[in-house]
Amino acid sequence: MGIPSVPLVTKAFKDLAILNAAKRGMPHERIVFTPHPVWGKTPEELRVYVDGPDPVTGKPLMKEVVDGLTVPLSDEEKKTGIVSVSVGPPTYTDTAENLQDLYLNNGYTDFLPIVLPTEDKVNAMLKGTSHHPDEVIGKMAAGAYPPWSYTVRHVAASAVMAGCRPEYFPILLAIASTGIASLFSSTNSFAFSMIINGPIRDKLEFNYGIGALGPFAQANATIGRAWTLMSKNLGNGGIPGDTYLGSVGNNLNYNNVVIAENEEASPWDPFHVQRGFKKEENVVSLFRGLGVVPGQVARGSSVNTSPMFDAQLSDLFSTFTGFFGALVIADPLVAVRLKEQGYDTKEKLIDWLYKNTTQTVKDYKGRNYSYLFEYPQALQGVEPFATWYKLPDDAVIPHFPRASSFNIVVTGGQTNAYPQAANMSYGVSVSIDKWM
Amino acid sequence: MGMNRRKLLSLIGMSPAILAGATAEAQSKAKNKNGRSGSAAEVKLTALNPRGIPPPITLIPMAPRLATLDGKTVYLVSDGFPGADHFLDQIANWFKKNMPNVTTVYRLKAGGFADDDPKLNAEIKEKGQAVIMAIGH
Amino acid sequence: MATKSFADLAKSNASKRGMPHIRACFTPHPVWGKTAEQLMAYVEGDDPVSGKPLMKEIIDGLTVPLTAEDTKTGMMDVNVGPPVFGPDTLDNLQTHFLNNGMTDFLPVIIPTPEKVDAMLKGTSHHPDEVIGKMAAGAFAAWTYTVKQVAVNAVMAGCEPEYFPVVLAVASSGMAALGSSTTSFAYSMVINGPIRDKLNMNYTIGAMGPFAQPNATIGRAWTLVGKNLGNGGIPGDTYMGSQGNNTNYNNIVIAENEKDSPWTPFHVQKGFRPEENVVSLFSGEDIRQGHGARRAGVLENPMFDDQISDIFRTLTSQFDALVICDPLTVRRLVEQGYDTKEKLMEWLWKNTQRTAKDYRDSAFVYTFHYPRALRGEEPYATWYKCPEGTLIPYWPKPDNIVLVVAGGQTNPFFQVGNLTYRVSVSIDKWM
Amino acid sequence: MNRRKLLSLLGMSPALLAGAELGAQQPKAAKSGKVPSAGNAQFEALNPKGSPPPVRLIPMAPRLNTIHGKTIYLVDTGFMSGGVLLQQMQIWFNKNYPDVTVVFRKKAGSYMEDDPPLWKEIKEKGNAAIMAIGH
Repeated sequence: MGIPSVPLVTKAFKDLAILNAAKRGMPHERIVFTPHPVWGKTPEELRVYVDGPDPVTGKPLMKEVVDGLTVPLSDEEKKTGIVSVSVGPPTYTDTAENLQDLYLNNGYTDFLPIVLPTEDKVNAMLKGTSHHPDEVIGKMAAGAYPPWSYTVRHVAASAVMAGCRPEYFPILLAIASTGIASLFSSTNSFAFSMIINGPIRDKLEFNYGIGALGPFAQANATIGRAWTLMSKNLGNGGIPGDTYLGSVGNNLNYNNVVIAENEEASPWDPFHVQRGFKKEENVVSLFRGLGVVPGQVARGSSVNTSPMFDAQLSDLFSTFTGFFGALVIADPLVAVRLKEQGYDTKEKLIDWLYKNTTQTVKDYKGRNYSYLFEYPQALQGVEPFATWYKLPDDAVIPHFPRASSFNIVVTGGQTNAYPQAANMSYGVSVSIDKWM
Repeated sequence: MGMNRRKLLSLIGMSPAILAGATAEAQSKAKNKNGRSGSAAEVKLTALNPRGIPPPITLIPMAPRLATLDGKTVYLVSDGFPGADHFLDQIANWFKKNMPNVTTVYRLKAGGFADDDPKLNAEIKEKGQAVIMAIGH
Repeated sequence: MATKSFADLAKSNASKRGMPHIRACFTPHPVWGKTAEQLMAYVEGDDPVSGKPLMKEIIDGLTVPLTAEDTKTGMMDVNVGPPVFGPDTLDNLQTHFLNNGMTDFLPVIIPTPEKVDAMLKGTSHHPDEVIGKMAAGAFAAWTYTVKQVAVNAVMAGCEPEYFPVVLAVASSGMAALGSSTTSFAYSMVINGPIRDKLNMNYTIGAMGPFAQPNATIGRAWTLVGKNLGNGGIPGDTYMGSQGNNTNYNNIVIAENEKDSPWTPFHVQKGFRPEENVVSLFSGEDIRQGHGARRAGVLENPMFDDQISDIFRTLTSQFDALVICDPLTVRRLVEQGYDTKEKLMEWLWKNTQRTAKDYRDSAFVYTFHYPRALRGEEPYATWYKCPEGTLIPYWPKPDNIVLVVAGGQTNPFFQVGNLTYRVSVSIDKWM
Repeated sequence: MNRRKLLSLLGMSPALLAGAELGAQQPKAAKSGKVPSAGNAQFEALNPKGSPPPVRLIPMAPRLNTIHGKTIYLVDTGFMSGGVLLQQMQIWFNKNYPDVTVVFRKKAGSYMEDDPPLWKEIKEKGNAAIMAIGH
């Protein structure tokens, strides 16, 4: 901007602030730190912050602020030019045991054992696609950072490490090509999910029966895991304090909720057909949000002999934040029962859920997310938030901004009629065939 | 997170002298394991570095400092996080008490906390000489 | 006569109980939710497994004379294969473990004799000491030794220093991957100095894939459940219709005792602060608090209200495990909750619902109603009182567990519909 | 899966090596043949399995020569709508086997709990039992 300025950052973001400034070209920016948090403090308490020391340097805060704006620049601070960033040597040679420790200590893994990406293993993986190993296929930034780029061979290394077979490689390339990382940096602890559709589900022996979301098939286990390894190695994500700031963390980041749709037992169109793909196409669809919740917790979910799953799902969704979408993960038994209730298409159920999952404006305004992210949009006239914020407190409004907030997928082994639901939004669908 | 700046910069491979390989200091409890026995375990393998390609960084020179704040106008900018406004009020009070001839102007940056605000930037360039911006939670 | 989905389970259960040739027959699945007419069609129709008319099979089952096989007595050993596989290449061994259902389908460290011996150095207990019994389903508990646990700890990627924690978990006999048509979640809370000795992560990303002990100890519990408790065989000893994604790591939580003003969880359970303890939980799931309603004013959030609001969505069949970031705890202390007990009391008293909602909620009919009939309190009262009466979610404040974990980047909390089961001393297994 | 396959799975049939692998996870062809250079070193690995208890065989009760004139107990374990299914079976017996006495009983406790008084009653007054299990 050409104007001397001093960022005042709360202490918890010390490393992040220094690294971010450096990545954007100002490694010596004069950053002043305050105690953390500021949120929820009274004016008197904040006065003590201002009169007190910078908790990182120990020097008086305001002295650092004034000096930051007035002490003449050093040579370092005036430097221009381009600095390249090194990621270490192209290969490592050591015993298998020492390499496992080296990859772990370098932050290349999810801290579980990997298959070492030897030349032979990577070349075997590369046979899983017709694309050239050096083709640059995407850009990925695990948050608001300058994105890294990567080649087919880079994706192959992470795929080998995760334990994938070469036949799985096209799915990983499809995911990598979206540039979406599964370890997105925010103080929130986000969860991610992928839906797999098409004949590839059987070709690769995905599990969409009993234990569909659990550790019961190689394709489900390793493809989900590979997404986390790719986010770390290709997008520089997952470095606590630098590119990962999820305060409490999310246990779903280990496998990223891989859902192969049980198209055979479902009474409805498969998910990818709803998105405009042909039934015989192989497609992976990505989701982002907060987590997965089982349906048994919904009100009225057991006693009556003819369970009303639409009402149960609506009750479940009333506990979600409308900032993210609502993904119904229905066991085939639930889907068949819903069809018997009259929902012969996914669209009909989505329409009913959108209209019947409601909240008062007062409740809506009381939710953190709406103030931080939707109120600014309301001020700029973005609907439906602009209207919602003008309505009286007791007015009843939908819990989710649009019908498109809802999505439905069918998976499970029909041992019991339970739905699950994810507070997750649909991101993108990508053809897998393109990467064969 | 007690890393000093130099160590942090080396972390992301910034300082040409130090080979970084993004070794997150916090994670690398370099365990010296090669003492382990086992004959077949001595077989050496070569494995690929899985990292992608980080973008080069264009250095931005910092703006020249002011000789003094006396008589200057300092913009106090909040990125919108809850409590930032109260905090910047206290900064304004401090200036009023300790440097009365510094003019402070409070502004809330438009949009979400990661959005830019060209209109505000233009105003500051025109009417202000310095900026203090509050970021965090 | 079982419904079709349980065909494999019925046969294998009967075999494990001693009657491999039981004459089981099957109806279509499900029965739940079907009308009388639909169920009459089941009776008059065919057994979907054998294809023969159902009633003919039933009558034959009761009348066709027994064979010699049917009347055999005596004991029959169950074979689990040779004590050692190979010698073979690492790749072939990795494939063998995967194809024989001995892994969670992710790469394992091959348990060579050297690696297992190194792991055994992590404990003073003798390798052949039998340390527990575990049954994935409700029968046929398998037993296991320190050495057999060590094999699974190696496979999971554990270091020898983690072994006492894995032994403590295995000694509880509580199976991860327990078998039910509900897809259960599991969690372990770890307290004591061992958290720092092993470099466990209890700050930023505490519950995510950011530290070796958190990742591998949680995973070991799943491998122990599969290999030592014979669990995790879909259709046989695992029946979870949709499965639970947290079964990969089993939600390992090291409590952030340093940044917490409250007593650590193990001290609440009677252990001394310097003791190392692992506490085990099981139940439905874990969710985030973002959907909470009564958030109070944004400036100073009322986290007691928010937690109670999320409780509203839980089932009474399982208790509540609340994980608070230290910033959330600091705010709660400012609201007056200077001890965990005060907040547990407030939450228990202020999270209520009508008796009707309670009786409608899942599992209650199956598990609480029989106890109410036997006069067991508070279930007996909860079933007798009028539908509109407001009753608490759980019998007492102790059903609510509070644990502190997180890196203070923002005041968040997560809630697990998980029940505390047992605490086990880790020191005992050093 | 047929019974023989299931029994072999459990290691019940002494002849077969079990290792508890499932039909669904068909043993994939071991990746023999091209073995990576440094990877041809040979290792041994320990079997991670625990020790299953031996199984005490229970001989099945002798069959009835006929069900005509007999008393059959229909036992509902209490799962949702299980009783409705057995009531239909009762109607079927009344229509097709009028001389068979059918007694409907609900087992006490949740579906895993035992009910000794009921077993005793069936032994005394019944000749056969049909129990409904499932969802």
